[in-house]
Amino acid sequence: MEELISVKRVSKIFEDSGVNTGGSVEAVGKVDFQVRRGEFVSLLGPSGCGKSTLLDIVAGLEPPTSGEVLIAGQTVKGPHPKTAMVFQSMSVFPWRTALENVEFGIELKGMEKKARRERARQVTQLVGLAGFEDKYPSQLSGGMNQRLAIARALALDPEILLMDEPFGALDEQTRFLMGLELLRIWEETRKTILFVTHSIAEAIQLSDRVLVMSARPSVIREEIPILLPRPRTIETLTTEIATQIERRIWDILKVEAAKGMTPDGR
Amino acid sequence: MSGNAFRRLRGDWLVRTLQFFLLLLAFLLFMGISRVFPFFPPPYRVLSAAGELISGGEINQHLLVTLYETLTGFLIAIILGIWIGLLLGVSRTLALIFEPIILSGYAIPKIIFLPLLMMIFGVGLNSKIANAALHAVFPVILNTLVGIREVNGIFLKVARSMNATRVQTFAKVYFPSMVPPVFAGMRIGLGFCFLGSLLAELFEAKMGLGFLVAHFYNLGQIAKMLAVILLVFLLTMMINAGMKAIENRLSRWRATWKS
Amino acid sequence: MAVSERIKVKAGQAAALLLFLGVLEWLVRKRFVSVLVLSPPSAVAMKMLEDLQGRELWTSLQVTAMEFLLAALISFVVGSFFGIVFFRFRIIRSALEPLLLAFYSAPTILLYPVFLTLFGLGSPAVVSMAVVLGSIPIMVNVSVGLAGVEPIFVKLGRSLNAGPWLMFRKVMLPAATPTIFTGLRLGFTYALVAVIAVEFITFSGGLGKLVSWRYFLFDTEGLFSAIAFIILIASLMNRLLQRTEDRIRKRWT
Amino acid sequence: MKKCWIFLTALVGLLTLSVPPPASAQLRTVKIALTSQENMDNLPYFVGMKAGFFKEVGINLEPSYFRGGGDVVRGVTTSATDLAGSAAPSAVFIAASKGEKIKVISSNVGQLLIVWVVKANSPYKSIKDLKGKKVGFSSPGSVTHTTIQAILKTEGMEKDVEIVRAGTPGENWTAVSNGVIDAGWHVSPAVYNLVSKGEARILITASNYIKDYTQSSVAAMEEVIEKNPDMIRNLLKARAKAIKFISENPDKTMSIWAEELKLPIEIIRLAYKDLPKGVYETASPKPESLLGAMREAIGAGGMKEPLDLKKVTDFRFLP
Repeated sequence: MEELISVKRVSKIFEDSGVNTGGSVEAVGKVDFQVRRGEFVSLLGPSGCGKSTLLDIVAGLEPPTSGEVLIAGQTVKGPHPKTAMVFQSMSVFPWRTALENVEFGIELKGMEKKARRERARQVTQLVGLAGFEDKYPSQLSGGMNQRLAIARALALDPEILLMDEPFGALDEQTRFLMGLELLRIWEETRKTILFVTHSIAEAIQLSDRVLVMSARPSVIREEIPILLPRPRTIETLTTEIATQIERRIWDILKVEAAKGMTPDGR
Repeated sequence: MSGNAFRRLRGDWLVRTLQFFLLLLAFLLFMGISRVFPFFPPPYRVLSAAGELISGGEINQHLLVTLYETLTGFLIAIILGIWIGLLLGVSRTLALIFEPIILSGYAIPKIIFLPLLMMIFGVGLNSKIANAALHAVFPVILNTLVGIREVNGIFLKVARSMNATRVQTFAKVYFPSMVPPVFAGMRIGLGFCFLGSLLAELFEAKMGLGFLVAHFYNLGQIAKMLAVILLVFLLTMMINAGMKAIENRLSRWRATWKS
Repeated sequence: MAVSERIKVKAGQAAALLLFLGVLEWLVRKRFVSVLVLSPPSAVAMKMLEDLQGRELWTSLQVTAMEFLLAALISFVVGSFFGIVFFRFRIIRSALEPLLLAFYSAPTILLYPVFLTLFGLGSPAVVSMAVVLGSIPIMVNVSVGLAGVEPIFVKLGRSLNAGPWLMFRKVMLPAATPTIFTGLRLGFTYALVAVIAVEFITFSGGLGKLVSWRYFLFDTEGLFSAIAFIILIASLMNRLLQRTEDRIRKRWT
Repeated sequence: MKKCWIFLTALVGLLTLSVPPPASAQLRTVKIALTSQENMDNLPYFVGMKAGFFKEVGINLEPSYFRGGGDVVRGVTTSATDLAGSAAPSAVFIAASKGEKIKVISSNVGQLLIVWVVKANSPYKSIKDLKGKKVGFSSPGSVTHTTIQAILKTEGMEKDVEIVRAGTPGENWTAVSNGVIDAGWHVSPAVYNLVSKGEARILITASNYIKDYTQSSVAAMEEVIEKNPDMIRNLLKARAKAIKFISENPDKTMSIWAEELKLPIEIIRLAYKDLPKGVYETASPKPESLLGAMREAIGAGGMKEPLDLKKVTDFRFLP
């Protein structure tokens, strides 16, 4: 499987031109990692460790201060056509119906209306929202709206899905079910997924490999393969090996999370 | 009927009866005043005068003149207001400098500019239109500004992550989310437009509802004067209700979004 | 905002004002606009100085100030009274609110002949109309402020079994102060606008009358000078109220 | 900022064009500013229009009525009308003192006929009873304003009486009847209506105090005079004919007047009988009456020092 994303010595320093703090904030230290095609990799780290910034850099929304990101061998200058992003907070447009929201991306690309509608209907079914096409986001639950955000990304038929804590705002149970749903979609569509989260359980449940990140300025502390059989079910996730992996990740994160507790650390 | 539905119904019923009694009280108060002040006609004379004015058609051309002034002023206020609002929304420095000035616009009695407008635009209709536009432009500017600032940052990030062009970003993200606040500004603006043209007519005019109020007062026909004032109040309520209905329809998604 | 930015804003505003006045001066000097329509700012400035020394401005200012203070006081009393009544008796509020809001958006100034007859020409009519317009925002904000007090505070008060009067003075009032003060700011601002507007329409004395009087006397410079003074006074009062409100809000929230 | 100025000037242009003036076929439309309709000063124009004298000289006269002498002059200076038919000389001089190029081109009513009335049943028997009371006039700088101040000065009462701007005669009477003011100015013929119905009583007659006074004049902007001298000459000629018609055919005049003001004929007959001989003039006002008007205008605070009469009058077009 050839390398699809490779991040080379990327770092990010925010020249804080704001008046209050002054001085610069080093969000991302030196980060190197690769993601192969079809792989599900997650970036796990304490809150405020710059993992979202790193994802923005990979997505081309933020320029790195040093180092570079290659997608399919090309250096990333801006949002790359082969990638699509899913955000944490409610990012679906409230004034558009579910179907219109899914169409947003391909509408921008200028796809002809009939084909666009057909594609959107297909993807809406894929994420399990058949029958809700004409509802407004305000009439759907948080989980369903996140499915819409995923469908909107999938409609672009990207090779890579960059997901920034998409289920962060959901409760524990819904989050687990959405995780299973995402895995089903992932197996069906064979996309490459780079998934940012601060929940150890979620990282283990979903990914092939977990990149554990340090506190700010973040570096990759350790790369932990999740050698659990697929498809992941309650049983596979409660085996002895799973809890061992969890304990190992927790040992690393315990130190990092503590750093984030001091008052100035955001 | 569930508990609170019943309570709500009982509440409404009570409110309705209270409103009825208050109206009756007002009616009696009006009768009392008309006894104390011979100058004041009793309410039923005012209502019959109103009926006469409408059926006789005496009020029609004046109504048309005021509506013409209000709507033209409204059009100018919208164009100017949204344009300035966008200008301030886009450039932070302009906003920092001019927003406080516009905010203090609310505290200044704008009628004092009427003589200036009459000197520039003459004593004809144009000075009334200008006065209407001057009164209405402030809410339009401020609400447009609010509209731009309220656009959710995440939506812009989504658009950017999908390589939306500037035009696409404006048409598909800025515009839809600005419609409700800008329209609210227009509704308030229209009310001010109406006020602006009436005040200008009150001061110096040949035609219009404001002129009619002053004219009937001059002729001592107080019943007709109060009738015109009553019709103006009803007209304002109708305009406001109409605009509110359109506004709710326009932001149908917003109403559900908030609940 | 940091101090440096605030100075920059002030400088920007001063520059914008000077530019505007400069353009006006240029327009009039170059005969693009007749001197009878737009007096050059320099002439207006001189007239303003002359007014400051003269008696006419000060007597007018005295009349307007007296009318405004009276209207503000009565609006405060009337507004707070009805505000509390609205809060205590929810029925009355829902019955009267539609009427009040309609009254608020409608051109109440049109009723000036009615007020002229009931209260006579001059200050009584001006003050009464200003009270009508000034008391409504106070009424609404007092009732909204009291209703909006955090339930936790109310529970806390009740848990310390405070009597209704103590509860009102020690818990409800302090908690509702920011909203109530907004009501006062709006009420006083609209009262001042009403005072000057009614003076202008009914020619009954004060700064408003000064403007319309000078218009009729073809005294263009005097007209602009009166307008300038009104703008100064109104925006000064508005900024003062705004600053106090911001300080209250900062301490409260 | 530059873009904003271009936009604004274009906008103002658009606005002024939005109300085009109506054009009539062969007759030249002349918009004339007159004082409030019920004022006797306007009679020559009613007669001229109804009897067709203006049409004879190719003028389609279009009157617009203003509330006071001052407003009439402003109607001319803001070029909303072509000239003023019944303008208060004091207002003309005040405007001229502020730089307006407006000139008196003929007298209209050479004598002072305004009066102040009180409610018939009111306790006031003479002007002295008005101490501490409120007296109405039309608008600042007008005849009523300057005259009432002169009268109060001769009676030494200018400190004890509050003079109040109350607009047209109708407005003044409404204000008197609802107690807003105690005495209001009025003028023939409408005043006879109130007096004959026993509602009002005349308390002050201005002509008892001020002899030489041009109550209203014909005035126009210098620019308008230079551009169309024939129109001015024809208008004054037609006006002179109307004045001759007024004195020679009383019955027709009275019927025109009654129909125009919708007042009963008996009231109009009373008013017509009471009109002094030669009250309407097409002549240059007597210099001392113009100077009188100027003196009152200064007294009313409308202007600082007197103007040279030659600069504010132009009698070249009198027939």
